[in-house]
Amino acid sequence: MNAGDVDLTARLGPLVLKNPVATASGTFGYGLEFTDYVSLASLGAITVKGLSLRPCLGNPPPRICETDAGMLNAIGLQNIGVEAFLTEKLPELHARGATVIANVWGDTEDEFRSVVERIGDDPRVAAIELNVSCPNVVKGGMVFGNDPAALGALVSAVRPLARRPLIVKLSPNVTDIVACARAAVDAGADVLSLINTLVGLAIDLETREPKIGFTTGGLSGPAIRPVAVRMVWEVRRALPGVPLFGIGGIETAENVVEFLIAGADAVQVGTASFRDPGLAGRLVREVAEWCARHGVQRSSDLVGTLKTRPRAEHRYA
Amino acid sequence: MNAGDVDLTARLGPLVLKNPVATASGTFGYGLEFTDYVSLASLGAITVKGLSLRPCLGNPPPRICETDAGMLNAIGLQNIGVEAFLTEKLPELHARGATVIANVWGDTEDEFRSVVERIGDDPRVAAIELNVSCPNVVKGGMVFGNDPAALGALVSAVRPLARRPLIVKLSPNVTDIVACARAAVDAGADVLSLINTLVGLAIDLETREPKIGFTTGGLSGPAIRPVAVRMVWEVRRALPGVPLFGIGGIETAENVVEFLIAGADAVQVGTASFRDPGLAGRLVREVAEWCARHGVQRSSDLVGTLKTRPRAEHRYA
Amino acid sequence: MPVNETLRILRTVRYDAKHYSLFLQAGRVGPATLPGQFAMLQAGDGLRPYLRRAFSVADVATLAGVPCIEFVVRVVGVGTEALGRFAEGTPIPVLGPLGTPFPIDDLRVSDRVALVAGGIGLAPLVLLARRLAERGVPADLFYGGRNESEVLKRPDFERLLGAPRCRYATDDGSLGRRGLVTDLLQAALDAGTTYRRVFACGPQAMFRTLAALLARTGTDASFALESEMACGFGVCLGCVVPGRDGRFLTVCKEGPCLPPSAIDWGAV
Amino acid sequence: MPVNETLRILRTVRYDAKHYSLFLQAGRVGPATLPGQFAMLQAGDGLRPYLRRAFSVADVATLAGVPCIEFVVRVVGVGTEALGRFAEGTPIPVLGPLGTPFPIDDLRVSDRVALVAGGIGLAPLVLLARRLAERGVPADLFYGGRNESEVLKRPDFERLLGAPRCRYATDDGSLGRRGLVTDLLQAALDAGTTYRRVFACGPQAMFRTLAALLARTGTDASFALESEMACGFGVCLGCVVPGRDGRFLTVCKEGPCLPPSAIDWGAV
Ligand SMILES: Cc1cc2nc3c(=O)[nH]c(=O)nc-3n(C[C@H](O)[C@H](O)[C@H](O)COP(=O)(O)OP(=O)(O)OC[C@H]3O[C@@H](n4cnc5c(N)ncnc54)[C@H](O)[C@@H]3O)c2cc1C
Ligand SMILES: Cc1cc2nc3c(=O)[nH]c(=O)nc-3n(C[C@H](O)[C@H](O)[C@H](O)COP(=O)(O)OP(=O)(O)OC[C@H]3O[C@@H](n4cnc5c(N)ncnc54)[C@H](O)[C@@H]3O)c2cc1C
Ligand SMILES: Cc1cc2nc3c(=O)[nH]c(=O)nc-3n(C[C@H](O)[C@H](O)[C@H](O)COP(=O)(O)O)c2cc1C
Ligand SMILES: Cc1cc2nc3c(=O)[nH]c(=O)nc-3n(C[C@H](O)[C@H](O)[C@H](O)COP(=O)(O)O)c2cc1C
Ligand code: FES
Ligand code: FES
Repeated sequence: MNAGDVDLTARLGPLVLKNPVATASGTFGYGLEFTDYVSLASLGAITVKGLSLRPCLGNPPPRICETDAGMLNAIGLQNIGVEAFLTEKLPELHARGATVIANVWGDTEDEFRSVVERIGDDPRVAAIELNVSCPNVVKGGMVFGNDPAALGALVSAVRPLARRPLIVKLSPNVTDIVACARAAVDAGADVLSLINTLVGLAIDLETREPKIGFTTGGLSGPAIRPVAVRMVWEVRRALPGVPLFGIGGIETAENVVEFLIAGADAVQVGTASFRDPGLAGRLVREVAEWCARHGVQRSSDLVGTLKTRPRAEHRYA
Repeated sequence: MNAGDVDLTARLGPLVLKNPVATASGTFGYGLEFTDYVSLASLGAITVKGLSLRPCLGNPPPRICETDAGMLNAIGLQNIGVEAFLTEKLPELHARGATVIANVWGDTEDEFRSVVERIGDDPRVAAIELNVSCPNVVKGGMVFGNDPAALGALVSAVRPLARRPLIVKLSPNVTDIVACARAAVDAGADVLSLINTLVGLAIDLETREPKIGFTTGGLSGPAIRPVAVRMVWEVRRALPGVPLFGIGGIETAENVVEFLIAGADAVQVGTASFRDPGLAGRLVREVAEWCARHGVQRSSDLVGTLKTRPRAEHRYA
Repeated sequence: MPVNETLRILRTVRYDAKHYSLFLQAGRVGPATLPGQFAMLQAGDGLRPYLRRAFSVADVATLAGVPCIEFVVRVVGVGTEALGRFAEGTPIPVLGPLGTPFPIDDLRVSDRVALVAGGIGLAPLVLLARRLAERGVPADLFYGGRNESEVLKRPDFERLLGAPRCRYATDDGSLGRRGLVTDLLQAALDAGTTYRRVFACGPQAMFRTLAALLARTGTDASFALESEMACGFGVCLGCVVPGRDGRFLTVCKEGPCLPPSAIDWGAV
Repeated sequence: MPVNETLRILRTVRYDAKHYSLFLQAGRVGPATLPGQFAMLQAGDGLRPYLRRAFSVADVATLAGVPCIEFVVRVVGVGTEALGRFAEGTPIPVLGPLGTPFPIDDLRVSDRVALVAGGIGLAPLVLLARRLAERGVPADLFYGGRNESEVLKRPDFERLLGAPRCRYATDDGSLGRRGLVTDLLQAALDAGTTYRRVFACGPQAMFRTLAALLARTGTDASFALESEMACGFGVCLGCVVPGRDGRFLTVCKEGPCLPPSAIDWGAV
């Protein structure tokens, strides 16, 4: 089989992507910064930086630091605002053939509703992704993301206004990811994205200050991949019919395949795009090659095929 | 100042250690396996493999796999049982001058109580550490560790029987680590250890099976350090009087100092002892050297000295 | 238009235990680079360092006839350590040229400018000196370092600018004047020299003093700033400095070369 | 008593793209090693690979007069890849010798033993062949590989054991018989040869076939097993195989050399 013969289509409920390799919010700018390195049209989708109703200035620096096999960030959701995005960025994204996911957030339920309303049924937006899980805000996301009831309430409030497919992006900083997933789905989410960053802290020993101005930051990169794969698998097992984006530490085609087998219908490449801005484009080809090498005709045939063994209870001597 | 002049004493409530570098349960065997590489008496403490009432056989292999900057394990708490430990291992540990922490677990509250009772007031055991957080069991630990109420009930049940200082080791797989910490302390824990492993999954793409026989495993190593440091800081801030062991991805003296600054009174070295069995002993010296270089007379002066800045709310343009 | 390419190491020249020059094939990055721009270099394919590191393009020249880019590096951590240990021929992923260069297009031979370097801040000034020399714009160098051996690439500066135009300050007085580089510039200004523009690169403390000094004299300036970077091309928003207008400026895109007047030094 | 020391690379000899021998200074590990024991090697100080990797000590000898330990390595992933790329002189942290060796103390010159190697499983058999030869115990080698070029260290085996005692099987018939190494042994047993003990190292499938074969003939045996290891010295309990008695055996401490009868092959 040739890589060209592999059907890469990824179906996530109402959202159909040409392939399962998308990019993650906050790691791909507004997409247009990447046109030198990758053809936007070749990607499954691009998710843009989290948009709020008004332009947001973000947190005072330092905002990022490297950690082992990853990084911490507390950008504070700096963005140009939904209005500027729709008028200044979206037309060119559309012209370039990009499948655009608009990641959105608010400090309050009202703000969430207003951003979603502003996008309306704009067909140039393939889907809306609610970021209920950004850990870098004082009020806002955190409150919704880590409590199934609050999360359900938020999604219920937004759902009627969302006239595009609705993705809810979950926080991994919870005891029970399945409860959060269920709350979001019961409230009307079409697709779930998991995971956002884990909350972490790193300290500058000389100043005894956090390396991140906000004190804590979101941990991303290869370090978190096993946690992300586990959560995708847990949600897939509990809610087999729910379409999922897998996110967390993806760097290689093998990583993409691992998420698909765990139960993700598609993935989003995050931090690794900083290391190599051309990565996502290359992964599309490499996933096809992996499938061809392994005789997999449709990449969607991989989804959720993890074979688990029964778990034994403790045996004593 | 010379390294020899630094006072390394670590005071954790009723538990006083000669220095803040201990070893973590499950990564240091029963201690005696390390005598070729480190003088046990030179360490702050050694924590032995989790002991149960009866010898436990553990999980079928594969039990471990490497991940980026860490590893997954699901040993299934294989151990020789508390009886064999007390009669076959403890005498030699004691003769060698080791400060011994007995990590214990049970499938039920009754089993927890019985192990703790069996240890009684044996003065050769410096402290008892309850593992309420091992994620690799079907019943048992998990249930207690991730729910503050269940955790509090367990600690309350065990506390009256514990005649040695009582440490409770917390699971990081929770939404609110402070709630768990508070429940344990309210129920009578003298000291808290944090963190145990994060639950993760890694997949063998060729077989489409989990790389770990138990499906999921506990993620340890440098990958989890930022999460551990954050949780230590959160608990320290919320419960400033509670003595803490910091655990998670410690490899260098700088890592030890980072945990101390975040709020740990002492640390436990885990997975890194597999990489280098002599590490913990070297860290004792290197922490002293770090303190000397930085004019820190007592390593305990570092504890909880993180200087945080006020967190700003979102500012909009 | 930045290029994402892999360039081989042509040579590594060590100055001392902490400093070296790294010569890479010029690739497409070299010819496209303007003074003050930088590149993101990946040191190895491992996890430590994980992210690319930012380095000013110090010079674009030839090495034994082969077109090359030069980086001058101070070892401060894993990335700068690793980059200095690679063998000749090792392929290094390079993304560049990046960022806003020093503004020099409007300068004429009748203008006189100052180059102010503190420590490793010399790096972007070599290529700047070269371009100014090519265009005949007279430039005075003020270069401060800890001691004589930490003053790097002196022959290049003196060849490009003329030795009399190069003044040095060292902490221990081992070269030039004992003291700070900003004292040197102050002295020159006090002596009545006026500069059409001051180009500077160095540590935070130097920038602060210099910003105050230049604000007083109303001298136009461009500072090549640094900050921790994850991407280098404006998408992570990690590298920002607080601007005068309350907004944050990306050092990688709006900078690294920024007028000091654009920055809120009180908030840095 | 294992030693935790750092030994320098003396030489790396490549056989083909996937196989090489790594010669380290013997240190204190070398002289202490018995056949069948292994060492844990750290490949670099980075995070990938993170844990040490286990390798049988293939031989303890001298290289240009310098005492050395030899490892024969097949490249399968990051660790084996990295170890093969280091320059001569690179210091490698080594923990060893580890584990239970092949049982040979009771063997006499009147005994005859068999060495069975599958693929990279040749590694521990070289030192074994050397010690057996030193003690005059006659040993037949049965060695199976994919093709001739994957049959490694043939000259060593033939010098130590005598060429006529060395029999080969390859998948493609390019050396010796076409087929499996277990077929070779089967043929020898069928021809009436009896062995006091069979020493074997190879892939899981070979072990399984061999275990069944030897159980049928009631032949005593010792298998040098492999499994994923985190520590190598009995503390992580990660490397276990299911034992006949329902317990789990640590491959690193109770093994790697174990009698096949101790293992529950149905549960492996
Ligand atoms: C636009 C730009 C141009 C630069 N040009 C050069 C150059 O020409 N030559 C040169 O030697 N260095 C230059 N730097 C600095 C260089 O990027 C850092 O020294 C390097 O990233 C440190 O990497 P590391 O892995 O060795 O150290 P790390 O282990 O990452 O860090 C070690 C220490 O350096 C600090 N640090 C890390 N990154 C930076 C940074 N970007 N700026 C300031 N401090 C930092 C860290 O906070 C830490 O305290 C430049 C930086 C920028 C942003
Ligand atoms: C006691 C013992 C002795 C050994 N002796 C030798 C030897 O002399 N020469 C040699 O080339 N190899 C030997 N091995 C195997 C060697 O340890 C592995 O090939 C090595 O760990 C793989 O590391 P890696 O980083 O290259 O691959 P990884 O990226 O870690 O793994 C690549 C693949 O190899 C598998 N693998 C990893 N470790 C092992 C293992 N220990 N056994 C089997 N499969 C594994 C993984 O599951 C994965 O599928 C020995 C193993 C043991 C336990
Ligand atoms: C610098 C940075 C900024 C981010 N900003 C956002 C954001 O605005 N909205 C959001 O939903 N997720 C954001 N994320 C989270 C990522 O989309 C992704 O979920 C996370 O980084 C895990 O994936 P990774 O390990 O591949 O990076 C951000 C991550 C990083 C590193
Ligand atoms: C192989 C292995 C076995 C472990 N067994 C136990 C155990 O029996 N009881 C326990 O409380 N923690 C156990 N742990 C958790 C460690 O004690 C420690 O909390 C965790 O590994 C994080 O620290 P690290 O990153 O330094 O390894 C085990 C960890 C590993 C890697
Ligand atoms: S470094 Fe990423 S925006 Fe500047
Ligand atoms: S490898 Fe750790 S016990 Fe065997």
